[in-house]
Amino acid sequence: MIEGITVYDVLAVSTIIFFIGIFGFVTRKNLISLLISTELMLNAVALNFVIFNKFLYPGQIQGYVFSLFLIAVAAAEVALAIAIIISLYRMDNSVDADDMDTLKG
Amino acid sequence: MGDFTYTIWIFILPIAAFLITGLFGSKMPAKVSGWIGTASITVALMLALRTAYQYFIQVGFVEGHRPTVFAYKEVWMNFTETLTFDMGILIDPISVMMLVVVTFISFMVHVYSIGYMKGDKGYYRFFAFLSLFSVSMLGLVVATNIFQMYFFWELVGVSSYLLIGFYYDKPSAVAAAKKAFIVTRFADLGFLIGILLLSYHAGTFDFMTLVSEDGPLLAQSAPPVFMGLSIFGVALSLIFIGGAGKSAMFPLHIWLPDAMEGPTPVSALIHAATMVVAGVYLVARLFPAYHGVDGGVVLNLVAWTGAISSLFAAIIAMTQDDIKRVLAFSTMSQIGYMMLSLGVSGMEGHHGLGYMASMFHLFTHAMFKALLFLGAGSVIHAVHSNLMSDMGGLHKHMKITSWTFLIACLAISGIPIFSGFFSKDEILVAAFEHNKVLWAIEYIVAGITAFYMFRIYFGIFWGKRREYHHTPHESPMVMAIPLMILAALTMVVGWAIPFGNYVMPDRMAYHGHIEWSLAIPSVAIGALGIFVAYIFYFKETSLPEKVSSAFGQSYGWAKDKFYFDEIYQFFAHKMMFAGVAAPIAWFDRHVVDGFMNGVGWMTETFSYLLEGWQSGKVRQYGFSFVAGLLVILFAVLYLNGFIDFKG
Amino acid sequence: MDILSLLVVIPVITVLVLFFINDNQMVRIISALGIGIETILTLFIAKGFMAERAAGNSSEFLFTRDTVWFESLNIHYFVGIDGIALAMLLLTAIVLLAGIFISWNIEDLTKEFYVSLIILGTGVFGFFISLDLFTMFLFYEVAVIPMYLLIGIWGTGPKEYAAMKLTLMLMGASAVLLVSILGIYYYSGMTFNMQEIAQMEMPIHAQRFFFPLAFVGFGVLGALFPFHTWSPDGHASAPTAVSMLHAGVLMKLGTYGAFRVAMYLMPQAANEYSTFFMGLAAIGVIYGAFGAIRQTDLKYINAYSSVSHLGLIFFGMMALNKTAYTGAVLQMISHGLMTAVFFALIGMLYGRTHTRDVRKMGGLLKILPFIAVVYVIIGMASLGLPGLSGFVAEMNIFVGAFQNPDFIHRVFSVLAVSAIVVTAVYILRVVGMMLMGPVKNEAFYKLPKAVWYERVGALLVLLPVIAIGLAPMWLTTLIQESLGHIVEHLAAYGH
Amino acid sequence: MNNYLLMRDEFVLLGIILLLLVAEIMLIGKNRKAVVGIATGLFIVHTLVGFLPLAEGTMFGGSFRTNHLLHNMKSIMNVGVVILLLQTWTWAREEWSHKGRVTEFYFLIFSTLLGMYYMISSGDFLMFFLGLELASLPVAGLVAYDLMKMRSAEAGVKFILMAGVSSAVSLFGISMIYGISGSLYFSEIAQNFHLSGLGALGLLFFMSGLAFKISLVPFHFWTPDVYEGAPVPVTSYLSVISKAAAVFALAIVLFLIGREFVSVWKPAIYWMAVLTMTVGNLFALRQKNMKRFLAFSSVAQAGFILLGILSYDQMGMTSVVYFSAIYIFSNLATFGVVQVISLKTGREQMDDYNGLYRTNPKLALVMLLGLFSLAGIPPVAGFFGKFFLFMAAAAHGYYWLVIIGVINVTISLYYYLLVVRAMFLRKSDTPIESFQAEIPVKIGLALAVVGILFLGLYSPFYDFILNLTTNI
Repeated sequence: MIEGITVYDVLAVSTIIFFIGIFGFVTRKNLISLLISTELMLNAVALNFVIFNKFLYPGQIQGYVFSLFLIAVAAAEVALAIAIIISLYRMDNSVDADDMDTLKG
Repeated sequence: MGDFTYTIWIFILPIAAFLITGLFGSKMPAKVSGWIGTASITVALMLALRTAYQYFIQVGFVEGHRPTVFAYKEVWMNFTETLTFDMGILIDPISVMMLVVVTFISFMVHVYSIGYMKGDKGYYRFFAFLSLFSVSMLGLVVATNIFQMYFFWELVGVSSYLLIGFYYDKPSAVAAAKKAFIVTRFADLGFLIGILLLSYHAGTFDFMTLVSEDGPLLAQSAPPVFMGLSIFGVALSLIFIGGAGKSAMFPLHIWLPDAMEGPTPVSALIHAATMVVAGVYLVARLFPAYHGVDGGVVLNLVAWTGAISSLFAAIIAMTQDDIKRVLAFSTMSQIGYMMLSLGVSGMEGHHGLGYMASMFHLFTHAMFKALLFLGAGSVIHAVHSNLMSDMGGLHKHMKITSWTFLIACLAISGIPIFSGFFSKDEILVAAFEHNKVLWAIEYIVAGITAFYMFRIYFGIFWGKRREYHHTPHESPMVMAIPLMILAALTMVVGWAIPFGNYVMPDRMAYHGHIEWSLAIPSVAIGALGIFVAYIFYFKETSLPEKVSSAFGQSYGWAKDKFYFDEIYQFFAHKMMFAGVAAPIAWFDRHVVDGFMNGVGWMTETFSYLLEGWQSGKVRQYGFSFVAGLLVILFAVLYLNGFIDFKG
Repeated sequence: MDILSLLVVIPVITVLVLFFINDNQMVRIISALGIGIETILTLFIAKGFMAERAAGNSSEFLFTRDTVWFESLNIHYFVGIDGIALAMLLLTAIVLLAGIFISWNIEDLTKEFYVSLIILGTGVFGFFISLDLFTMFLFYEVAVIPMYLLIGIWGTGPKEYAAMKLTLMLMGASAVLLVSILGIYYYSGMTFNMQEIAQMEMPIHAQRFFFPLAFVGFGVLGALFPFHTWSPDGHASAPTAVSMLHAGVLMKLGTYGAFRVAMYLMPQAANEYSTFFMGLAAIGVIYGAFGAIRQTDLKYINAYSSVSHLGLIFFGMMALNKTAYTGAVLQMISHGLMTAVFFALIGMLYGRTHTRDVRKMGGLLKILPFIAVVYVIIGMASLGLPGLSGFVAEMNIFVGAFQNPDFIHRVFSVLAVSAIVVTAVYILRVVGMMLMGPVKNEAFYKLPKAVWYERVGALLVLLPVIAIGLAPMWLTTLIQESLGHIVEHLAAYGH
Repeated sequence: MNNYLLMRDEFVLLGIILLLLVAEIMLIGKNRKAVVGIATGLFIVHTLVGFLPLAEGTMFGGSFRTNHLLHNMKSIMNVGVVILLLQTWTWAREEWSHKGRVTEFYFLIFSTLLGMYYMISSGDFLMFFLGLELASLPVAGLVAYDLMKMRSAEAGVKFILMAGVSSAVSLFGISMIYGISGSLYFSEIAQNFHLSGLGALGLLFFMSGLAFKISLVPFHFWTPDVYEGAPVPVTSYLSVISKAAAVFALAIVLFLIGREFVSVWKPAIYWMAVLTMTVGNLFALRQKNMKRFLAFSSVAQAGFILLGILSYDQMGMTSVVYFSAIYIFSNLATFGVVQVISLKTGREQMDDYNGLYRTNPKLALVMLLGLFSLAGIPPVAGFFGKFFLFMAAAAHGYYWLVIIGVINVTISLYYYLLVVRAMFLRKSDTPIESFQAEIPVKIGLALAVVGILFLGLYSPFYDFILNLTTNI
């Protein structure tokens, strides 16, 4: 590893990415950008696993294996989400998150 | 001591009569229920007379005083192991005397009613209630303990309610019945609380233990608890209030004039002879206790209530136009006499004169007052109106009623050889020896009594001849005979029965003699009263109007019974109804109910408040998700002490 | 299958049979039959109980039977009755049978009506025979829930509001009760068996916390003072048989429960709270009586009078001595019978005159003699006329209450006793306005006389009232025997 | 060394899924209506097979573990799904006749069920994560099943996005736990996962993922919209099976790794229970749409389940499993009726149910029993379930929580009675006309009613669960 860079610095990066994802989910209007923010969060977490495995427990590979699975699942999820958003778009031809509030109360 | 078990039949017969006429009366022809009622009371009368004969004559004196015999005594219900509520028959001088009086007067009224009530639609119902009343009165009289007395006391109250409200389609009768029951019930509340206090402090209800020297009341001297009275004093005065209510004494008298709404025979039986004397009988029954506890201070209360009631009633009686109301107030006045006489009485020998006089007056008063009422009944029956102004000059048409009425008036005015003289005179003697002021009051009342009695006598039978659309005829024999019997008795009883020999507080024999020094003035004032009435009313004169206007406003007050009805009306309706019941109903509807509905309403509004939270926007869900999680996280961290907000 | 459980099984079988019957008349006959058998069985049990007691078997509960239900949680189906429970069973049987006769003319959804009524009866029977807190609580809720349907579907006036309010308040009370049962369970060594709990001394702090919950939990059903608001609306809107059963029997569930569970199991707390609850009950007595004076609707009058009489029962119980207890139990029976007849009569009157407003009715004594006479007798019984059951019960309570010389107790006792006057006022006001006086409405002359099933229903409940009133000895001894154990138990910890 | 027989249930289910795929291909063109019968029949076989006893043990080095409790949890869920499939018989038939595709429905249902199996019997976070995702993603497909309806698509989007966020947050928690304890296996984590601030954060973040699926309050916002939007069978499936699985998973995982963090997650669950019960009830009061009404009712019921988890001992676990089983049956009864009615008449508002008893009494009775069981009224099973939950909570002295719970029971009784009022008390001039449901649907409803009536009174059921939970 590069000297001088401790686990906390890298961890800080991944946590920041995670909270950017959350912030994105809360503020953005467009459905696709919401999807992007969730993906951002998932990737930040994958990063976390790799960081912990690399820095704290170099001897084992559990972290890496986990992040691999995580990326695979995230992909599946995006595919499904896009499919549903498209079907929504086809019916309502708008992708704005706020006018999808017919179900409320 | 002789076997008195047959006395139970005095009760079984009227109860049987009540059940038969009550349940099957409507199915039988009307007359039959009349016969059944009269037959049962006749047999009861004979049995009562036999009891009196056997008790007073055969048993007589045992070791110098008359014994108390228990014909029956079983536990009816046990409150605790020691405190039991028993039913039984107690035979002692006053209870036997009362047995005779009640059965006799009831017999007379039964016979009279067969004539009076003929053709009335509720005929069987009347006789059923009469039997019920007789049973309850007899039960009250022979009670062995105070709770049994209360048991029958309430039954007497209810039967009087039923009888007063007999003509139930007349709203005034219904109101009168309700008023009678509620006022007496209010007084019974005092009676009941008195009993309950006794139940704890004296530990027993039995009369014999209550009045015995070594009993709980008289043996130890209890500390003063309330207004100088010991707990027993308080209990006894509360019990007296119960008696005063039933005997229509001063503050609780308002129901008696209205009770005249009932049929006249009912007034004769209940509001002349039996029910109204229940209070006097109660005080007589507990007389040793009243005399012993707190040095007899409660007796002063009894005496003064009697005095005030008699004066108050006598004044009002002078002004009334309805003859039955005059007789009602006269009854109240005479009972005031009896209460006073009990109040001034002592225990031993001559001092017991008041007690004996009161009982004797009760005995004689029952006779002549019943006669007066029945006489008034036959007059009303003939003239179909209660008001004296509609009557006059009836002497020619109704000879028997007129003469019997005259005899009764003479008796009540205390004219010698008539029974009233003997009993009232002894009361005046007892009062004179005890308290001059009381004697003076009673002396004046004696005069007023004579005046108002002869006022209605002359008003009904003499005075101006009125033209009657159909000439009034003498009442049929079945109504006239009781009048004659009662009249005969009123003349004979006074001197024939040496009452002192039979009824005394210490149950020893006492041979009183007429105290002429007091008798003459009382006869004089009686005669004066009669004379004034003669002037006023024998011939049609304007003298009564002039005198009453002379009295001016006070006459009006007396005529309206000193507005006591209105005061009670105000107290009952305004205070109790509007003053207490309405706020409670409002409180219940709004505050208590309001609180329950409020809880429901609050949850409803709270849920509408939260509606916005479920906005349907995914972004807001995401925000709530994360924000919620962070709040929980910080709370948990703070709880576990990982972080504190003190910076 | 022991006799007592039969009491629960027979109604259940009746309900199951009813499911397969559709003809209304057949439904009525079957339910009358079922409950008739039930009444006979209750009488048979009573006879057996008396014989057992006569034979000297003085154990606290008879016909006891204990089968394990949830073994790990120590929950047993434990049944048994003592004198009081037996008296309550008799009351329930009579009132239920009378109710079935009175509601003979229900046409709309008759089968559902009788099914719900009998389920309610099952719950009540089960409650009185069970000695295990869990089974008692289960039967208690089974008895409350059918009320919603009974009032909601066949009721009158604001029936939906009244049904919902009644059910919610009673279920809320049972919820509070659940908490106290759990508390009792855990603080007395994990057992629901009442006899064991009574022997076990619960820690005093637990008792102080759970006693009010249990007492109020049951008190709400017994219309204890501040929690009585469901009773006027509920009864006014309920159909006759339902208000008969509810006021007559279900409210006794409340008082019996408060007595059996709250006071018997937590004596120290019962003693500590006794003055407070006695005051509450005394206020309730006066409050109910005054409330009744203002009302013009017959059912409201009777509902408020029930609040007053129930207050008297709580008052009697909280006086904590044997006489007052006997009085309270007697009052439960006598009030049960009286209210049942009252509501039956109101039902009959309403069926004919289609109004319950006292001011509109008048002079009915001439037109409907049977109903009027029974009404007067029951009116007299409820104001405590000697010779009827009301007097016997009230006198026991008042004498019992006066056994405690403490000043506050005396004030409350005088307050409660003074209610006899107020009761007389509103009873006579109704009798005067409704039965006596001139006939206000000409149409009333043509009203039909009482029909056979109405007479049977009314007399069925009227005769016991007179019987208890005239000869109370047999009932008081029965009750006092079973009270002996409880009062000693209470006195041991009491003042 | 890996005894593959341990994964018997999973393999049988996987077999059914593959068979369905093959059947899909084989039956193109021919009448694929038979698929409905085949799928249901196959699943019934699977359930029966599932009842056979299974040995206890672990596989893949502890990453998959099964014992009697887990095994029986799965068979409880199987029974739930069987009843559900029976009830959706007519819906599936119509789905096929209108849109010509029904196998996807069964395919998705079974795969989510498989995911739940893995989630429950997972021994490490990887298996757990895979199970969780496998249980969530196909559900999004199910929710958005009605391609024609806008609502279904909107619900689908909401679900998939929220599921994404929750799994991300949950994984963040898992990564922290991994960071501290250095291993993903629960057994190893249990040794070196000691109370620390970051540990608390990790655990809570992880729990939020499960809280999302059980729809506890701060995380429940998706539930009403998704329940209303999705087709009724899916709603029923979600509220019954997926919630039960998530509850089981939460209970088991907390047992395995939550030992030392008791002072962290107990207060969290305590306040979440209070919030869930209260907010669930408050929202349910106002609902007019039946599906939304039952959604909030299920949210409130989840609050009661937490009482059991809170007591964190054998009795607590038993009461949770017992209550969940009874909850499944009561919900299937109510949802079954809603499903049949909305399918036949398309009416889902509460006022449409006015006078239901007069037109079709049997349906109304089933609904009545289901509602009474949810409300916890004796003699139906719900009463026993609720009572034992309260007993478990009271055993640990949570009297104030029991009081709040008890108040909420009363509030819940109010809105359950609103439905009873509509059905029995109210009359309406356009009631739901009386109709006869198909045989399988009737059987489904009958099974649910039998479960409600006898599970409570029949005490050996409770004892059976009790000795299951001896070793978790």
